[in-house]
Amino acid sequence: MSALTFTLKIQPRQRVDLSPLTPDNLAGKPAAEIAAIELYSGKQKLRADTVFDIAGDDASNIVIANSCNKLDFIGHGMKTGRISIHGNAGSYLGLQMRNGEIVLHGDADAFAASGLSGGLIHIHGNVGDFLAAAIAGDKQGMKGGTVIVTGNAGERVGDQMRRGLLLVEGNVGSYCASRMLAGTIGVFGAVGEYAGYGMRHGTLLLTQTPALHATIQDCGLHTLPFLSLMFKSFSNLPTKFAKINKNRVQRYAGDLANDGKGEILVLQ
Amino acid sequence: MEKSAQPASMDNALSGTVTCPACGLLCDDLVVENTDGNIKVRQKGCAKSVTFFERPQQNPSPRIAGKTADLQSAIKKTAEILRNANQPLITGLGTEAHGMRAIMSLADRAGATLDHMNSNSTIRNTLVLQNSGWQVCTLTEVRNRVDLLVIVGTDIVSLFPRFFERHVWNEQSMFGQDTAAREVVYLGGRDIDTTPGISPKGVQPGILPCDIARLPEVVAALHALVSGKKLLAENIAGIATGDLQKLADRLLAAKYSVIAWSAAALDFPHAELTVQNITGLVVKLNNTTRSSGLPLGGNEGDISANQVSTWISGYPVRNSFMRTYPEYDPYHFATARQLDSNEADALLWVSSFNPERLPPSCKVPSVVIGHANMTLAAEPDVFIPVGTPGIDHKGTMFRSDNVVSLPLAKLRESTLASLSEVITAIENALKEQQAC
Amino acid sequence: MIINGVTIDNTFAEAFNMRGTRVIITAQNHKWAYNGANAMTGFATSVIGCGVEAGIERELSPTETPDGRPGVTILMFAMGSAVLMKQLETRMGQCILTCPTAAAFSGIDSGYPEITRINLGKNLRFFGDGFQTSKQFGGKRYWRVPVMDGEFITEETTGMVRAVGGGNFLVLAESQPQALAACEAAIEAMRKIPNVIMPFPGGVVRSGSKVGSKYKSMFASTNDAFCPTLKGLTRTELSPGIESVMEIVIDGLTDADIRKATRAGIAAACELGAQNGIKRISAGNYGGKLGPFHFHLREIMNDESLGKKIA
Amino acid sequence: MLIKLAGGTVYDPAHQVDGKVMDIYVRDGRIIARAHDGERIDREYDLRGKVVMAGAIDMHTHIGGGKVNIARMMMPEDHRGDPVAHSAFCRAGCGHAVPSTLTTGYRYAEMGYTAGFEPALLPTNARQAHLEMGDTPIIDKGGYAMLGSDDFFLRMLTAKQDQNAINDYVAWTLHASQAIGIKVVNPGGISAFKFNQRALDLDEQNVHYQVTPREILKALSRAVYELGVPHPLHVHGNNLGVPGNVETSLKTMGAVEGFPVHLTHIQFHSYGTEGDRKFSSGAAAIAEALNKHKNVSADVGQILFGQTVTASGDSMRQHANAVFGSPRKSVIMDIECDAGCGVVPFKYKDQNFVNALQWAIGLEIFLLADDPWRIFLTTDHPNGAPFTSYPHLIRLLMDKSFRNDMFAKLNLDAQAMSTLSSIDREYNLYEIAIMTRAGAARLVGLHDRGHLGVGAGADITVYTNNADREKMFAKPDYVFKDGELVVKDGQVVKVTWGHTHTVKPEFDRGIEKEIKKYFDTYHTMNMEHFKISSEEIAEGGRGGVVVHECKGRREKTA
Repeated sequence: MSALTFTLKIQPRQRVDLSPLTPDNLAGKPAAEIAAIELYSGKQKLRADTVFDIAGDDASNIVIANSCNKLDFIGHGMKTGRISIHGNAGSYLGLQMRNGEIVLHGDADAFAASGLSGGLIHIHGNVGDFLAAAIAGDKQGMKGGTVIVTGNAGERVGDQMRRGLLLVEGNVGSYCASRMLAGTIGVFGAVGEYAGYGMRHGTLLLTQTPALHATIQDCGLHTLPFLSLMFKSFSNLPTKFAKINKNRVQRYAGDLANDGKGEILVLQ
Repeated sequence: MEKSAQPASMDNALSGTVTCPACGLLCDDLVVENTDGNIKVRQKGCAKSVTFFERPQQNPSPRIAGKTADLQSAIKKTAEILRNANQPLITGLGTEAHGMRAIMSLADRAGATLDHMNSNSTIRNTLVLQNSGWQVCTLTEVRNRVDLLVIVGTDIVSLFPRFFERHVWNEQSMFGQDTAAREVVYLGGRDIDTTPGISPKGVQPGILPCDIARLPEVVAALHALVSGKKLLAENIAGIATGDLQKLADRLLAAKYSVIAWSAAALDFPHAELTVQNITGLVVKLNNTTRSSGLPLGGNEGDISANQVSTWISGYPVRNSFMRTYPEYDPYHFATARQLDSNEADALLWVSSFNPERLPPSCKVPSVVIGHANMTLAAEPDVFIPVGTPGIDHKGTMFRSDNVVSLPLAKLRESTLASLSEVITAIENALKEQQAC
Repeated sequence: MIINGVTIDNTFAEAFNMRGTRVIITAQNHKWAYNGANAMTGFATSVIGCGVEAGIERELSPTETPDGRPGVTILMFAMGSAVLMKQLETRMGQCILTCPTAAAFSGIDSGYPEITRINLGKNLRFFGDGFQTSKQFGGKRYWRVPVMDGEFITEETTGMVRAVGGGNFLVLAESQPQALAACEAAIEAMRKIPNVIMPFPGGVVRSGSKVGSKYKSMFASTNDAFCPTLKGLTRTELSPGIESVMEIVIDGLTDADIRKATRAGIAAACELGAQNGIKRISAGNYGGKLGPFHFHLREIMNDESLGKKIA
Repeated sequence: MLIKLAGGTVYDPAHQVDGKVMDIYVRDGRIIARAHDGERIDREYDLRGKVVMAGAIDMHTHIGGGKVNIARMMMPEDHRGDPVAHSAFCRAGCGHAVPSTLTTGYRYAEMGYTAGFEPALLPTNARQAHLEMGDTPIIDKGGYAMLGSDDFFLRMLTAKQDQNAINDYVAWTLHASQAIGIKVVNPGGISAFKFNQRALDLDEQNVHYQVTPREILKALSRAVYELGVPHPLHVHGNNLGVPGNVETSLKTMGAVEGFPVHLTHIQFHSYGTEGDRKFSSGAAAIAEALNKHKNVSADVGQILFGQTVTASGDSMRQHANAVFGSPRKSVIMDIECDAGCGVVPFKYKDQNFVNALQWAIGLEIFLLADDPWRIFLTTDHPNGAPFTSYPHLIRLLMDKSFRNDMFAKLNLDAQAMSTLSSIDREYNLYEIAIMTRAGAARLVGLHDRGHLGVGAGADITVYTNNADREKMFAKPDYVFKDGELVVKDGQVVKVTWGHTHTVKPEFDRGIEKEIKKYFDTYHTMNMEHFKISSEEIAEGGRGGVVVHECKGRREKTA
């Protein structure tokens, strides 16, 4: 058995919807059937084998090679298996993913990990705006699972995030953790303005003090024992967050505008 | 009763019930005069309505690649462009309800994506509606109930000139209120014209200025204070926290406050979060007293386009029919993103009210269906002039408040086709081409 | 059977189904972990009057605890799940929530055929008056409740299992000091056995009871057959020369745990031997009619799989 | 065009036809007695063994107008789950809780429905409602104009104006808004909410107007009756959803003093306060009162489990209910000193005590109400459930064992509070035909719909008889609209535009002067623009306005 590999062979002008190409969907399908799967791109439906060279047979281990930022909805709703992507990914990477693993060796576009409820998304690169945020109409962004981004992330990281762990090793844009409901976001780098805007619950863990708006208020310097538990839970994750072992933090809480009890913890 | 409620053609006549679509207020008390096809606003005019109605009547021909063409050829060419595109974008959408009905049908057949020229503004409200909802009222409620009007980040009048005249300083109100005693507070913005907020008795409005880009913080602070929180900061974006506290106290004491904003004026990134804080504080006020939000919009038919789009597809614009069923993606279907990414491969721009709203520059095949007086910087592949709703033909338009819709009248004879006629013809041409 | 001159009676201890749970208490140091744990397991000798039987099981080093601080484990047993849950919640609230620096964690997550999650800090969170907040790590939910010394951390639930209570043996000796010395030796050995507690004061109970009483309001009363001062008045179980009897009661998570503890305890008592006045080891039962678990003393002492070889 | 529907088993309660095998002839969209001698039959359908009924009529369904479109706009997450692609005959849209207009028309037709009536047409928003209904294909439609919290009317009551003036204003409103009936929602309560009142009981005064709901109900029910409007006053009572409101509903039946009245979505108004949770079924009392008061009819507003959205003019109650919304979002509006609206998404759960009991209460009312001519099958679409669940609801009514199986899955505490499983009644096809056809047409005042007699519009639905009534009613073999075959095998095969049904009772036009003055003084729109023209409704080749006779117009009383 070798990894089921889709090597992109065209340069699509319109975004291509890859949601049918998940381990769950492809399990047990003969090659001819996979080749004939239709993928939306603009008004057209393209056969999978006109978009990709397809090789390999292990649908539980999918590789997307030569990938580009027009390939959307990779791993949409996936429940099992693994997808590795070499090159960039489009938007909605791992949308509503329930379990399994996505590893991206490249950058992702907007709304990565939106609605994620389990599993791991590991992005070796940068991501666009609305990482782990809710899509229009939804009340919850990421709902569980783990996301690790080695690079930078855009604006509105974790908007309405409900649960789970989101770790960004680089910098993030403005409105990080906006309307956050719960869960944990960690950012190693710098954070843009209006962090925690509308935050209701949850933890935003930082290493640098950002500019904070007036309804996020200082609660002082503390040694918080729960951080030991948290860092212990990071210890086997492939991220530099695993090496943190401090639990002394400046604690800011809010957003008071929304009766919020979220916290921004800045490691000392 | 059976006769039409819409005034018929009014050549060389005065009318006292003309609806003005030049802004979302849709004032329908204008007196206009038609002299050989040129309209003069005789009474109840404002800068916007005068500009709108008094443009000289023009009757340009359709053009294909800059050359005069007959309407049929222009329609056929447009259909070809749509047919050959894999992701056509129909945007601008400066039209009223009937024009939008036709566009929805064409978009379905053409697999098009839809956006409106004002969507960058309207989306700030739509996203709030879709996330938390809100508590708002309509213009007649404002006119008869408001006792404290808080205006966030705008003077209102530059976009909606007659707002104070018709809705705040009206002489009589249903419930015997002394309208001149109404309080007005401007929150945020710098150097805005607050004189319309001076009461007939000469009482100055409250003014709490700040940079527009700092409104997210100021509005959040007001929301927190209305919720009974104590803030550590003494000064928020240049406004003393004590002054904000006083405003919060007045809101809590008011019997029917109205908090107005114009999404167009909240022109900073992620402004929907600020709008959500405004509506959130209105909801909070309604725990004990009455208060309503007042989102002001409706210019260039944006509310009309969204209403029609929603009842036909389920979604406001930034929706798409490319997959044969409607999809909605307010992020990716934005005109700028569609063009910048080169994903849209044909552009159809519609602006039937306003010749000054021009299409974005683009490198893809483009069609402009526009106001007769439009002067285009770059010549599109096809230009089709259409009549102006409310002047050249009838129409139906939704007001700022999203509830009231008014008939637009035909005020003069015109040889120009209406947008819906042109769009329907394009759809029929496309249907024929698809059948081949 | 005679070990080191001590007669092991041919009898058995009769034990009952109980529900048991374990809680890990950590604190800034062992002193405060014990302060919390002692309070929580206080007044918990017998279900008859205390609702639960509880005790400290063992001490944990920082590497053994979830939060990397010194700790101890508590075992708690009751006749039914409802009373166990109620008692756990009450004792957590009064003894751990209140104890400076203390935190509480689940002590049973796996290893038993049937584990029921019961509330540990789930309802204590409401003490936070809305300021409480929860975090999930590794699939477990923890509550953070703001308190005056900082934050009280507690896991939301712990595991409850079917357990066994009422394992016991009796030490019959020539004098009261000798009986007590044997029991102390037994307890010291038994405390090294995991998954059991000896809930009575110091692990030892002197007031063995029988079912029934001459008084209508009492459903149990002193076990006169083992009371040395009543030898002449009642149908005594005591041989001449026995002046004092003490009992060690054992609750454990499984019957195997109780067997191991029983063997370790009896062996330690017997090590003192007849030369120190230890005459007999016996056990309490109800004729085998009431409890499903029968711990036959001689069988346990012969079973070398249960512990080290006895000299 | 002459078509013959041959040999079907016909249920036509308007003519007491109960399962009779007969032929039906249709010429040019109307039912005729028989073909002329020698006349050529253009098309004959062999309906032997099939069940034939008139097209069904939904007499209370929120299919158009501001609140419905707000509901659509605020629920993209719901639409995503039910995208509707275009087909050879139909345009694209979306379904589920609040379907797009086109899809609404298609799906109603595909279930054999040929008419639906929007029950909350705000006169100030009537143009939008008609625009939306104008984009709802195939089915006929109409609306009930909402009065009762509008300032003009409340002023009239405060001023104790005589009934004649009120009648004129009501008639003027029917004309202006192109409606077929009058609806009152939380009488006076929507207005009271704007004055910060949070509840209004039947005999409690609106603080501003000093007027009670009872007075409003009396004036409006009498006006509707005296104008000869066939559809009785359509009442959404006070205290919707409030435990204990069964008392309000019982009092409301008496408050109209014998004038005809229709109590809508009565299920939401049939709650007692017994039991540990202070929430219980008032169904038995409601059904008993309904059986007794012959001037009263009701539709049920059945709830069914799943995601939906509640959209109502009752801003007062919707504001109070907003905290129960799921997903948690809501729109509450004060509208033009005339009305209000509230939109709150809601997910009914069978394991929720209150929801489960609501389900049972609705069915209890259906089964305990004796006269199928006075009780109507609705879910108050989309408030109780989307209209697409009607086949399921019909099965619940017709199949006791199915009903009991469903009941047995409910929240146990709710089961303990309901007598539903002890009710043996099963509706038969004739009774279903009454509720959904003949009775509905009679109630709304449609003289030529809802029956299969000579002269009727040929709106006809043909089903394959099936013991599984849900399957049967979900997918008719044929649906004819005005004699045209629009649905075959449950799929739209032709898209037509239905009519808009209205009434235009006579009245004293003199009142318009007063109304104009009022508009000019207080309103933000011209009175002339408030009125909807018939041309607007028929715009773009859509179905035109049909005016139904206001029969036997009663003499005005002094």
